[in-house]
Amino acid sequence: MSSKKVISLVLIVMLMGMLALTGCSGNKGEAPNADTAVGEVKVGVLLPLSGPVAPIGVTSQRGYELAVEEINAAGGIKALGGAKIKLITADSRGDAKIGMSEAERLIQSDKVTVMTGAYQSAVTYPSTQVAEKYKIPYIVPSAVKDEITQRGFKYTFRTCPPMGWYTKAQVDFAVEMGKKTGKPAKRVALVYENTDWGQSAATAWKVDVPKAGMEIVLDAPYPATSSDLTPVILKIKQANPDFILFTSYTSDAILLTNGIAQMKINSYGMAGGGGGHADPEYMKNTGKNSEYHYDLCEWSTDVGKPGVKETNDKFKAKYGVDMNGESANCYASMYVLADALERAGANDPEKIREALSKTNLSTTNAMIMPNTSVQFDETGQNINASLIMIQVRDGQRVTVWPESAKNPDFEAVWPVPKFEDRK
Amino acid sequence: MGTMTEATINGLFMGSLYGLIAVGLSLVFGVMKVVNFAHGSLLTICMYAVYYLVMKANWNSYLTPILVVPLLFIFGYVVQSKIINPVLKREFELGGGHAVILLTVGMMLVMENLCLLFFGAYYKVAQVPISSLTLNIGNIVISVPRMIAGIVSVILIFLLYAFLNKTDMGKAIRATGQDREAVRLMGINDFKIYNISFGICFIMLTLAAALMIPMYYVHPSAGKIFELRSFVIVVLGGLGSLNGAFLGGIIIGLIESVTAQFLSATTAEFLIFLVFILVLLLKPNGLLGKK
Amino acid sequence: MSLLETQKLTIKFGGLTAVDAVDMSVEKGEIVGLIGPNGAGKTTLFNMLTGVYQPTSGTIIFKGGTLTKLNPTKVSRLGIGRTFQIVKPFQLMTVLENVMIGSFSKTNSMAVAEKKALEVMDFVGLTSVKSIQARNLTLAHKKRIELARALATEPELILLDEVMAGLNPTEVNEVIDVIRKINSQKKITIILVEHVMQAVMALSQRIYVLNSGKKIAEGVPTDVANNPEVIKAYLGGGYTHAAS
Amino acid sequence: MNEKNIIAKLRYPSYYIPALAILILIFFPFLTNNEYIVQVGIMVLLFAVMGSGWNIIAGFGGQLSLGHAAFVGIGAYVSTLLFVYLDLTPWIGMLVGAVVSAIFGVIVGYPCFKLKGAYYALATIAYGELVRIFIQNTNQIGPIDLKGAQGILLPIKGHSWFWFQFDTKAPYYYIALVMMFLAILLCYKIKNSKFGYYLAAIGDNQDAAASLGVDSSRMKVYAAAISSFVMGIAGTFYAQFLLYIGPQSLLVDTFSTEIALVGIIGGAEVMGPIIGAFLLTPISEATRILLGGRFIGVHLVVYGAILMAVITYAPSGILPYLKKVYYKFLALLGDPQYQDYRTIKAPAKGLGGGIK
Repeated sequence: MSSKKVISLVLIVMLMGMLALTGCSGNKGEAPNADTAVGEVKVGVLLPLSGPVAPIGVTSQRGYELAVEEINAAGGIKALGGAKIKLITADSRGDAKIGMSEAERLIQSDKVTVMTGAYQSAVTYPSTQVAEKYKIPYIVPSAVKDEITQRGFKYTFRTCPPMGWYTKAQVDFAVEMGKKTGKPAKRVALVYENTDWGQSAATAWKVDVPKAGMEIVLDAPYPATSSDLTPVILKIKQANPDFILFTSYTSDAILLTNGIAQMKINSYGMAGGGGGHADPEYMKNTGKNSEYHYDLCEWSTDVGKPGVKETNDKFKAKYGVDMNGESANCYASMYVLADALERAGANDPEKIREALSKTNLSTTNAMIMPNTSVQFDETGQNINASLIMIQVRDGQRVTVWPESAKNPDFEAVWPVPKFEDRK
Repeated sequence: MGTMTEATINGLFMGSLYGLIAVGLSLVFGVMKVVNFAHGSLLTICMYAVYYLVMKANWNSYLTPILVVPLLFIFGYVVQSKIINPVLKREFELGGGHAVILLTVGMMLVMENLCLLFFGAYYKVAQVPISSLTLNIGNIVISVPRMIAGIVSVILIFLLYAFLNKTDMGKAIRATGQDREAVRLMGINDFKIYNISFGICFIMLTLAAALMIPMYYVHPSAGKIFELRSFVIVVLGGLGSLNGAFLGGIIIGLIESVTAQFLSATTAEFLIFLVFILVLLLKPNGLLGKK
Repeated sequence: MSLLETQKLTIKFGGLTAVDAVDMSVEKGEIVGLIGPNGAGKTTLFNMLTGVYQPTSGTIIFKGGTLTKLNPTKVSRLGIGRTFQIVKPFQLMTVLENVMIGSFSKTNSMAVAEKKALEVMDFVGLTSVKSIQARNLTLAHKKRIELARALATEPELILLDEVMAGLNPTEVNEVIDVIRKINSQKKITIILVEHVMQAVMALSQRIYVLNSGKKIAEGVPTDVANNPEVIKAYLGGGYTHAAS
Repeated sequence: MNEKNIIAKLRYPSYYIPALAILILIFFPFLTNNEYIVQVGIMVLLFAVMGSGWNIIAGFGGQLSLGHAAFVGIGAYVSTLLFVYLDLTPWIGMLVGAVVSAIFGVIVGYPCFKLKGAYYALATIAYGELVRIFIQNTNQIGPIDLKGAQGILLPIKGHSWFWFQFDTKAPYYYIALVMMFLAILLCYKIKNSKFGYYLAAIGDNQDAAASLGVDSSRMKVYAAAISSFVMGIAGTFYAQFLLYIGPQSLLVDTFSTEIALVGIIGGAEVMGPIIGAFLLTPISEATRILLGGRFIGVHLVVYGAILMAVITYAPSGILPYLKKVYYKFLALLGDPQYQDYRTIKAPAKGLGGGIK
């Protein structure tokens, strides 16, 4: 066969492929990303809906869904004539390159006027850059990487605290408990998965822990997809720490917690930092083993704020599980957006950005979060974002710290009872 | 010192479990010279089968093989005869190649993602009473399900070894691995032997799954984590060699456990692949493999 | 000086001595037969001559230089071609492409290689199937492809490993003609391993007989056929029996 | 052929259809206002380039590599580090990255090539994983900040050809298009040369090839160097296009598998990976758009099923079948040269016709 024929053949296939693509794109009009559909605000949602982090992606999506349902049922965005918010969800597969490509598609093909997501920092970091390029506001409700708001971006708004605040709060908590009970933690173990998230937590811990006068006795990164975490558990046992800090995804958090209980490794306390430790799957799969575990997170069902119980009941009725930090973050961020849309008075990315940057929200259901208001600084960081420490008590996540948000029925147990002494 | 002992014991137990998982891969390679890239996803399927029997029907995990083994043996038999054999036949005719490897890559993609579709991306852990049982000797703590898994794995590998060496069927399987043509001249249907071997691979995986369920989570990609280990193990021990798979399993289990103890779990992961590539380059037939 | 000479050529696999101190020499232009019962070490000897196996001891001298320690690629480049007992054509290539791989050993040009390949194919009678994939051809054709491929490398010596096994009598006669033609027209020296005795006897000028790795006889065909040791090696059946 | 002749021949479908296709390819960015569509086009072209690079070693040479993402990654990391630290234009970084990638290809390739079949495939998985684990856990090499698992976000240096950064997708598209045509040309030259024939011989039967004087190791090393050079080029483009590189997306085994699938499903001919990319990338995008979020992982089920079907029923890839259909189509359109194909039965097959 001559090369000419082969080339011609290939070209025809390309032609058909390209035409098919052009055909399925649908939106080919000149319209900019504004007022594409009257009475509808399209919000692009980027989440990891497949791959190992998919459970958290699904949880997050539920948070968005519930908020949008409520907002729409309450008459939509009144300033836009009762426009309904419409979520357009895209799957990042937890992969940065797909996340970027999907952000591109949401903006270009689906003409969303505002974006939100993408749970993982590794996906949020590059995908916010896409949004910045197209001047589409991007609300980040749960990605904690510090650098996300340190790039001088104008269109990125983060409602949750950055990583640095988490690690600092964990250390502050330990110091405070030590003072309160006279049993200060001196020896700290750092246990974290070795991707982006765990590594940035470790970097911050290594600054905060020594600063608080504690000693790092163990620095144990591990691959998130390990078949056996017993070696890590044995290392913890050998290091004999007073306080163990975790940054884990769901699967590894389960294996670690069960393993530690089985090996009966006792310490004053163990604290996760959201992620796997905050996943309902984690509680379901560790049972009694996670009792007395601490977890630093954004939210809990017993946060002493109005609306929390009602919202959680609604959530539980709909999905069969309690809300968690991720779903609450996403839920609240939709109310922040709704507020901005009301003030923007137009479904236009530039005006929405404008309104978001002037946010000073202290009402609506956005306040199910422990913070008292939402305000963004010039980098787009919510300066009032706050964190709570929960402790698992009788299989429930109970807020024990800080004083302002704590559940009045419970006191933090520090040091936690030895495994041998538990029933 | 205590932790060192614990790490070694854990390495040995995990190692024999790895060996049990890898032994099916090695058997399939030994008999039909095919590296099965779907091995991990087959394990995932077995794990789901065991998990649902434990959670929905309240079976004891260690009893599930009674029902699951025959079912999955038949499944393996059918997959081999209907899907793999036609391609294998062509590969034999043309003299070696990649077709079957790629076929198993396709199977892996299909099965792993079908699990995702049907069972969702959730982690499932069967917390049964035995899960948190431990044995204390001095200050050494041994997890009971792990110990059971380790010891039973050794027994099962030994039983498979005995089966292949003592029974007529076993001898036929080994003979097929050595010389397909000769076996066919003796009136044995070589492709039937392949079906049975693949079925046996499934039996071993099901048994491994039953041992793992009390201590490990199920997830669509759970098997994949063990699959990469299995590749390393069978190459280390010698592709096609059963005692090699066992030895390889123990070595990898120990490397993993002890390196993670002294250095870090990430170094252990790196080291495992380094050992893998070194063995491939320096001794591709493995430690116990035949030329 | 002989074209090819082996001195005390020996190879051991583990405890087994597959070829034991074999001396042989082949003169330029000869056709030499190599016979012996199954497992006598004939193919192993070929594999040593072509660099597939390295001898445990002994030397191979080709055109005055030693071949020991060379790999098959280098041996081929020195001018020794071969065919395989179990045919190994390039299954997914056409016949022409198969033969071109051989002719590329002396040229880098596509056009020259193709011309050369077509010539050789004409010589061995493959022209009619030149555009067919090797995998779709009969055994007789595949054996000829191997012959043509080896010829296309323009060797001085060619080792034929059972090129007639499995062929019917008509095909055998055709191959005998081709081999004669190769020897007479192209002046290529030939060593052939063959079980088809009538062919060996008809073609060979001299014959070596191996049994259990040892050389047990050598000489002209009639002498060898009547050698009592050879007859014993073939269980007293003579060559007519072995030819079956 | 003179100009007049070409124009005269354009009345035949076998000439005007490809001409039309080339025109559409060239003007594609102007046919849609949707940059996302152009982006998909770019990804198609990029996969075509990567598939072609993979094809040189795996398709032509029969050495199944399942770790080719490592070479893309090395090209991307080298050019990015040069770009970030030395302000070197990616155009030069691209060449440096490709050369480093080629050197790496030779270093890992040379010992691996002694392995046959499945062993080689396993070794490629192993070095792919080693590169990933190494980069993922290395934050710093001397003064160079590798950023480990975090990945590197490329700084935006302004929109210019010098910095390989543009505010629209069209320039990326044209660079990728040129890259694809160069890759096709390279593969065509290789395929129709002694080198290409030798590679096919090695892939088919290494012992037989050796008996004909083919130096397998040397040929494979050449092929590995060329193949990883192409991957390195693609890697630089990838980095500049997405402005982000990280071990979790660039060096994972699924990326390697995707690259290999493009070549396998298309077929081991020059145009195989091109067809593969034009088929598979849109499938991936379409399933994600149509089903994404609802039926997770569906596209991989589809990929796997296609792969299994191709291996079972069309081991030479889909290209020969498409050719048959295309020629029939040309015959129906009345092209005199193709009238024979009205009744053709078996697809044409030739040198190294695919998976064995």
